[in-house]
Amino acid sequence: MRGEEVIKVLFFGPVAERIGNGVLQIAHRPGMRLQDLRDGLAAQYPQAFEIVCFTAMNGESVRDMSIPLPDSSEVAFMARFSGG
Amino acid sequence: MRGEEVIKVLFFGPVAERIGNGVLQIAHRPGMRLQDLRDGLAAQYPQAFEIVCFTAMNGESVRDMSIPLPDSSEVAFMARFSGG
Amino acid sequence: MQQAVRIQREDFSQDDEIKALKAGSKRMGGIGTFLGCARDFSEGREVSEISFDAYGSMALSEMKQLRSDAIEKFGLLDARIVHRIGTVRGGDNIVFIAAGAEHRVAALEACRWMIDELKQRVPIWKKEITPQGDTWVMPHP
Amino acid sequence: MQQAVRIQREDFSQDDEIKALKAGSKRMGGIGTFLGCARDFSEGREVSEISFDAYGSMALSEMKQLRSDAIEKFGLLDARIVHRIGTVRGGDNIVFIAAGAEHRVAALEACRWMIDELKQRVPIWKKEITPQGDTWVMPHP
Repeated sequence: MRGEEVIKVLFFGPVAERIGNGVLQIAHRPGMRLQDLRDGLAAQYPQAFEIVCFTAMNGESVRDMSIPLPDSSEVAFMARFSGG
Repeated sequence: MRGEEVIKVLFFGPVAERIGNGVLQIAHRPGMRLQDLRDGLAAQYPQAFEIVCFTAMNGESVRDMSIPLPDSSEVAFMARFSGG
Repeated sequence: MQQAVRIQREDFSQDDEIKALKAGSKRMGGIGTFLGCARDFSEGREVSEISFDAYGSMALSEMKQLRSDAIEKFGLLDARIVHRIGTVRGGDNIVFIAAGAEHRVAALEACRWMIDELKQRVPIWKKEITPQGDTWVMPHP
Repeated sequence: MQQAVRIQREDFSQDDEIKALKAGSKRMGGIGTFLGCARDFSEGREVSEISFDAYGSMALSEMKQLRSDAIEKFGLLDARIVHRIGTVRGGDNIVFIAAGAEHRVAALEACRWMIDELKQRVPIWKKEITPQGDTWVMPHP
């Protein structure tokens, strides 16, 4: 199974537009934390991460970026909401 | 024409129920004021006037009971509103 | 299209009222509405029907004035007020107020203000018809 | 009857929503609603269409939680929330919120609270499509 585990990263609206994609598959590394995922992506897509305000893991809002990131997690990095 | 001039007095809802009538024709006397009309009716229908809170003359709310009452006026003595 | 302010026996449709409200402007970003309904229970008693009496001509002119005042006070794009009279049963519609504005805060605040003012200003009275007898509703000051 | 909380492309009927809201109780004396519509003008620019993107599963669960929170916080008898996605034009409906309570104050306050919270909590984004190009709306903090 090693090397098969991935994190599914979702982008929507203005962030997706700046990434140029709505979903990325990122390889999961043991001991990985949410902050590690964010740091890697923010380095690669700085313009998109400029407007990221909220993070969700498996559909739940997350504020503590130091939490461990299990494999097969679904993570979303989101801009300020503008619905309603 | 003397003696023909009347004031039309309207009652609604709980006041009409206590008066036993929705409309009374009251003879107009020269120099009559709103307060005179009210005093006369209140003496005759004390139970109804217990709950009178608002007065209107010709469809407009009136607070100053000392104003002159022209003949052919339409006056309403009303309980607290309970619409809506 | 029906008048923006009405007193009527028949029921009304919110869809029709909102359509009429929107007809005047495509700049309306927010619409607040209040719908008052007949409850089948009041102050511990079962209520089978509610009947209304109104000083019709004065009630209508007060409602028209109230609509104008709200439009001016809150900068609304439009507003509507419909009040039923006659007799209604539990669950039935009684009064409908709608306020449309560019932004939501004005629409919602105007809606709240209009129903509060309507209860103060508009000469309409309700009687609750219960199995124990009929009672005119006497609001506390 | 449709679900009390929905995200959908198609338009909705206020009459149907209010009927569904009322179905649960005849003790509902007041219903507050908020309807958000697409304006054809925003920040000085003409807007021809608005399109929405959403994190659908999270948006729906946040909206369901928001409904439960409002029912508890304001003692509502029932509440409904419908949000459209896809593309809408000027004047079209975007979001509908309804709160039903025994008395008007709770209904109106809950309605105001729900639309404010929805904008904070629910992962939906709008893009304004104008003759000068498309712009994702970036609300100020």
